[in-house]
Amino acid sequence: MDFILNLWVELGAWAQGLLNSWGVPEWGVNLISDIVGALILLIIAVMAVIIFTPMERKVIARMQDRPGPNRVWPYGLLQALADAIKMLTKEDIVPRNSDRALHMLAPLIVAIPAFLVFAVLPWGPQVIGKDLNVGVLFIVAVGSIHVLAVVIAGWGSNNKFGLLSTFRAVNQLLAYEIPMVLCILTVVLFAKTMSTVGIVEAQTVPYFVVTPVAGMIFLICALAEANRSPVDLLEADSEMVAGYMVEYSGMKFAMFFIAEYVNIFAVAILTSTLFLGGYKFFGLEAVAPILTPVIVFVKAVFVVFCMLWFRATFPRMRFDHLVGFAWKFLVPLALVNLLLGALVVKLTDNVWGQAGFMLLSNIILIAITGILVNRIARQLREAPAIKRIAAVER
Amino acid sequence: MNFSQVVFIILSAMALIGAVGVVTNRNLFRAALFLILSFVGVAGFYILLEAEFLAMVQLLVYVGAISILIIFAIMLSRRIMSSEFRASNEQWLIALVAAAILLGVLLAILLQVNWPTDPVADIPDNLMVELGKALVAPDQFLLVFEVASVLLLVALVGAVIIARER
Amino acid sequence: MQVPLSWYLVVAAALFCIGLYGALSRRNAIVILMGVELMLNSVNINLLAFWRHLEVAGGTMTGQVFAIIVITVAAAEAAVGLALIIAVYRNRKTVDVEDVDLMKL
Amino acid sequence: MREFFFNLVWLLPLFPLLAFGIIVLWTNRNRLLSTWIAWIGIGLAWILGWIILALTRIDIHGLVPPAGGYQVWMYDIPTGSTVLKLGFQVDTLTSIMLLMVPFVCLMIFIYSKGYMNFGTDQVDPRYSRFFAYISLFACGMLGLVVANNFVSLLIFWEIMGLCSYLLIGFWFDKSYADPKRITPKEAGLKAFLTTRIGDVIMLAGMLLLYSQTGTMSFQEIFSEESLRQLATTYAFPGMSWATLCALLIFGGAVGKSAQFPLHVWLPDAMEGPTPVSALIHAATMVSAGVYLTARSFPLFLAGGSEALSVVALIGAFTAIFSSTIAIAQNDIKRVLAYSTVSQLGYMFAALGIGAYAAGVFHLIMHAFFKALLFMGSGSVIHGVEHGHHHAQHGAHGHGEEEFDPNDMMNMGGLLKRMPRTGWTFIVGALALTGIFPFAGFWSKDEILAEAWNQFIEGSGAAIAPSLDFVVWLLLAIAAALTAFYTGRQVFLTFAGKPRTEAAEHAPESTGSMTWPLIILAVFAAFLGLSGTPWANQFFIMIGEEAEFLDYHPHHAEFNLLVAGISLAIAGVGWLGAWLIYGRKPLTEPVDPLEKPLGPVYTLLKNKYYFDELYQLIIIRPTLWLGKACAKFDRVVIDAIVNAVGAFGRWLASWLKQAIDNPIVDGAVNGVGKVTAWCGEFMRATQTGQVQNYLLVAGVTVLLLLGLFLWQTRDLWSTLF
Repeated sequence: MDFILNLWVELGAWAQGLLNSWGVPEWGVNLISDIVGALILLIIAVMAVIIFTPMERKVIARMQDRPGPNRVWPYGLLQALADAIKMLTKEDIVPRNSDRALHMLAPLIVAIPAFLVFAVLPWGPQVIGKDLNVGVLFIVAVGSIHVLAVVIAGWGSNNKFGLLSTFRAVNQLLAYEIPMVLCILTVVLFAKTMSTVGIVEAQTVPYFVVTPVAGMIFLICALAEANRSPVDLLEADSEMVAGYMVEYSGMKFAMFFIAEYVNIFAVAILTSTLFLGGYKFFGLEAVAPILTPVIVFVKAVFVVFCMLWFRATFPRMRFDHLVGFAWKFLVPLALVNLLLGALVVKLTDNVWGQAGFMLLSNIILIAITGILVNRIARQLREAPAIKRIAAVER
Repeated sequence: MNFSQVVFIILSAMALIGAVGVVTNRNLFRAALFLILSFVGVAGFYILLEAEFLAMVQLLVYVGAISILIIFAIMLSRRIMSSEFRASNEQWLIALVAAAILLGVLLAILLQVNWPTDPVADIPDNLMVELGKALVAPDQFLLVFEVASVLLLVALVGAVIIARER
Repeated sequence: MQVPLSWYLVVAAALFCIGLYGALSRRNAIVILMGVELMLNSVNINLLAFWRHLEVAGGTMTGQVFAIIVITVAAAEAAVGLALIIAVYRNRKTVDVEDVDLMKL
Repeated sequence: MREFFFNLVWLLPLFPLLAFGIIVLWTNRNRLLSTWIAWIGIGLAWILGWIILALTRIDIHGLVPPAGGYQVWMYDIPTGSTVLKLGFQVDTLTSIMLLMVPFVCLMIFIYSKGYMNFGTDQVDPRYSRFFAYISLFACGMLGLVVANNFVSLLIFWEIMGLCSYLLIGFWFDKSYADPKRITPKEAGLKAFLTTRIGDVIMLAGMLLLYSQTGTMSFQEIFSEESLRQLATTYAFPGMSWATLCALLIFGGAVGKSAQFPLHVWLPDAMEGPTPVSALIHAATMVSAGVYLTARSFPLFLAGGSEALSVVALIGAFTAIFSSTIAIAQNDIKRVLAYSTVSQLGYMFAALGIGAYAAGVFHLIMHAFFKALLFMGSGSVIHGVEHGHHHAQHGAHGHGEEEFDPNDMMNMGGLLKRMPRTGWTFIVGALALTGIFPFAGFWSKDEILAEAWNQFIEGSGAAIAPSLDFVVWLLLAIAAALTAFYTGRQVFLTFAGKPRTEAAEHAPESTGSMTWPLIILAVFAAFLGLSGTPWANQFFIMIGEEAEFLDYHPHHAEFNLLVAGISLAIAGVGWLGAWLIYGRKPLTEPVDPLEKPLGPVYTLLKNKYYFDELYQLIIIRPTLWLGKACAKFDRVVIDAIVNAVGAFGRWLASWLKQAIDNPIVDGAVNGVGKVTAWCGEFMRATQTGQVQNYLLVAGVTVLLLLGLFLWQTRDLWSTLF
């Protein structure tokens, strides 16, 4: 029974023991187990695509009151496979006098961060690729490579829209990275560690409850980083016809496609890890460690559902509004929140006390922010149009 | 010749090839990419040196920010990347010789001294805590820390002022 | 963890010299900037290598701290330098340092 | 609690100083604001001062000078080998002074608002400046009182001198019709220079003390052993260092307190505004001399009977001498000035005969009633001036001649016109003349009794009993004269009928002038009870200071005989005054004493011709010497100088021809050419290419590195 209950750890131990018994040297055992673990994570990540594409389509469709894909048996659940086949069978085009090497390089690079992130995302107390003591920082750092991929792609495909979306990418991704890091810092402040497992363990109260402000900002920034609608300004069809992916087709496009969904999955798991208590669920993880991956997955699905919800609800933003929003609203708010967190941590060491104070201060912060935004908005509304535009430009 | 040494050799190959690419490549964009390659190699060095924090910071700052900035600048000043652009100036040969001599001298010294091969001690497991304390302890690096932050602020403002359209 | 200290130093020296050559020989300001960044990186390698091999015994953090400071300075330098380059390009339509010699009589 | 407030003592001079700074720098445009700032500054000082006084009085243990005293060291000035420690202190003498100084200052500050015609059309153009000056003065006086060493004492002393000069000459633009009358400007100059003589002497004394003891702090100088050493070592045969220093310091006191040889400046100081006369030249500054003598009384004791006799005799002589002058003065303020001089003489005499507590007692009492008297006279003058204006407006045209509102001959019958001023003035007069039970009675009687007792017993006396008798006699006569001229003043001013229409129309002064009068009158009337022979607070607080160096003054018990004598004397004085001036008030402005006394009267009226004497024996020779020097200068020195100059010019022209043109210019031009040529040559290296410079720098570094390595080649190979 116990074996069943924390099956995953036992399995790992058993496999290593087996290898040892075969007389494989220590470093070999480590190497093999690392490789196997990496493969498993890779497969899980790729599975995400197969799970989330139908889910996205179905959910959006339901929200828009239409059936959605329903041809591919059953209920169009295998739509993803159909898409994959379609893509693989497409022709592979490289535009003339574009930088060929870069054009080829981009899809590879874009996959790297998406998959690397999984190395530190915890599925359970021991069920994790590698519990770095700088795990969160690792996630952020690796995530910043994504920008690079976009830039290379946009540059490599010799295309105006590609270049434009590259500019946009640099603007938007860098802009939204900052409030995101600030929110993660707030969480780290409370958890007193950067290791993802440590953060999960520290969450007797889910941090989304402790600091809703940080949670919301983080979610928004996560959307922007994964450039999902409504903030998918890099590939906004209506403006820049798929942006940096405009020249890509077939397998290379598939790489981008996979990377995007893996990104979403990763972001979802990250959000649940940082703010929703990760693999914890009211002590269930202690009772049945076997269930921890399920818990994480469910939470991730919930987050993804929220993202789709946003997408179905909000219209796309204008780009200057988007960047302005990041610099003029999110960054100051996140900074203030970080300061509050520091104060609260100084104030008391008791977890519940911290939670209470922080929640209180966050509510007050939200109230003040609402009032300010309301007033400014009214002023803008009452100002003559030309001044309004100027204000927006500013 | 053990595992980490193999890794080291790979990493140093990355770093050096990247660096050479930076200084030799005529295509600015590719030069920037080579720069990133070199940075990543350096980050790998840091991991080998068990300074994960620094490695991550290296990735975040250099790969994520500085290189992107450089690429941005390259794209903004695109016209200059025409292929008839002469990459090197007249003194490149002297520069090469000077750099080579410097390398020779440095290597001469390095190989003279018999450096310790193995690190003297293991890393304390509360490395981050130590680092954080060291950064803000008044008797250690508080002043440096603050000065660096002020420097960043000034650089920020200065950059904005300089690059603003008039 | 059996990489000798001297290896790091050699690689750092090489990196430094390459960066120096780049900074000295290229005409494009951006490449010069990149060369400088390379030099800074080599310095960082040295700092951390010495920290790991010689300093950790003392339990102090000087190497890491100074590496961080160097990174900070590098970031500031990149920002200002690129801003300068952009400004120069905007005014002179060139980033060739050989053309930027108004100070010469 | 106690230590807390004692440590704050340095705030006392600071408050008025801040007021001064604020007024001068910022608020001198706004009169009301300046007034309030000055009031607040001195008010705070007053509150703090009385708190300290109360705390001292509660428990005087360890606070009795010279041994005691709570020291607050502020800063050290390194002077070569020794360190000059400056600071403040609280001891009983200080706190007794704090009873008087800030309060009287406050009263006079309030009084000044009215006197300077605040809010009327004749408001003084330099109103704010006036308040700034008196605030600065208050700073000086308070600092002097709380200083614990001679250096800071001297500093504050000089600050007061400066303020005195500024304030006497406050109306420096005023000038009079008759050239003989002294103008404020000249008066200020006179006061400053006269006191300067004393100050120089005092400075010499201080320096001698420093050279002998190596310290400036009171506590160390007045310590038993240093005094013994001073008393037993001899400056030159027959005079110990103690005596010498004591006499020199007394010289300073003489100058400041306008004692006999240097008394001439004080009456002329009355040219200043009356509040100034009341504040500086009656209550506080002039008593600084007495305070200094009291402060360094142990030194005088160590100086032995020589020093003390000098003090006593000068004091007593001044007392009677100036009271005689006061008889024949018509200027109401000058009368008071001379009476001030004589009262100060009383104090010095008291100190001289070793009646230490009595002297300080009289100092405090005198401050109160003399301030009262001066302010009263000021109020009178003010009223008469206004009456004069009113009369001018009433009857146009005539009477544009020089009108002197200070002249008592122009007054009379003012008691009905200005009752408050009148009655308070009379109270002050009674206190001054020592009528029972007013303040003056107790203090003056204390002095006389001390003198008498010491004469009778002759034991434990500081000076020879015979001298004691002389002092007693002089003081007694002086008391009679005091009563006489005070009575004369009262009768001439307030009794009878107005002799001018100015006096007829004189209005009562405003509240801000009369209320301080009333308050001070209360004090002048009853404060004396604090010093009754049965429970003499002053003796309790500072009596022990005199018990020093084997000198034990026994507190003089109440002596009915002496008290009776002095009362009788005062009564005689009043009676005479009444007989001559009061019985039938004179109608025409001529003094009835003029005919009977004849030449004596003129002698007195001209102050024994002291000014003329000084003019003759000091100023004239000085001027002559100056002229002679000037002549010598013109005739001889100038010739030499011109000759030298001519030679120089000739030499210069020759040098120019011979050397400058060919050699120097050539060299300069050559240098210029060479520089220009070098510049041309070096320009080539300035390519303006950043990278060139960088390369050069790099190569240089490389070379230096190589050099360094070559030099340390054996060192770095042995590293690790």
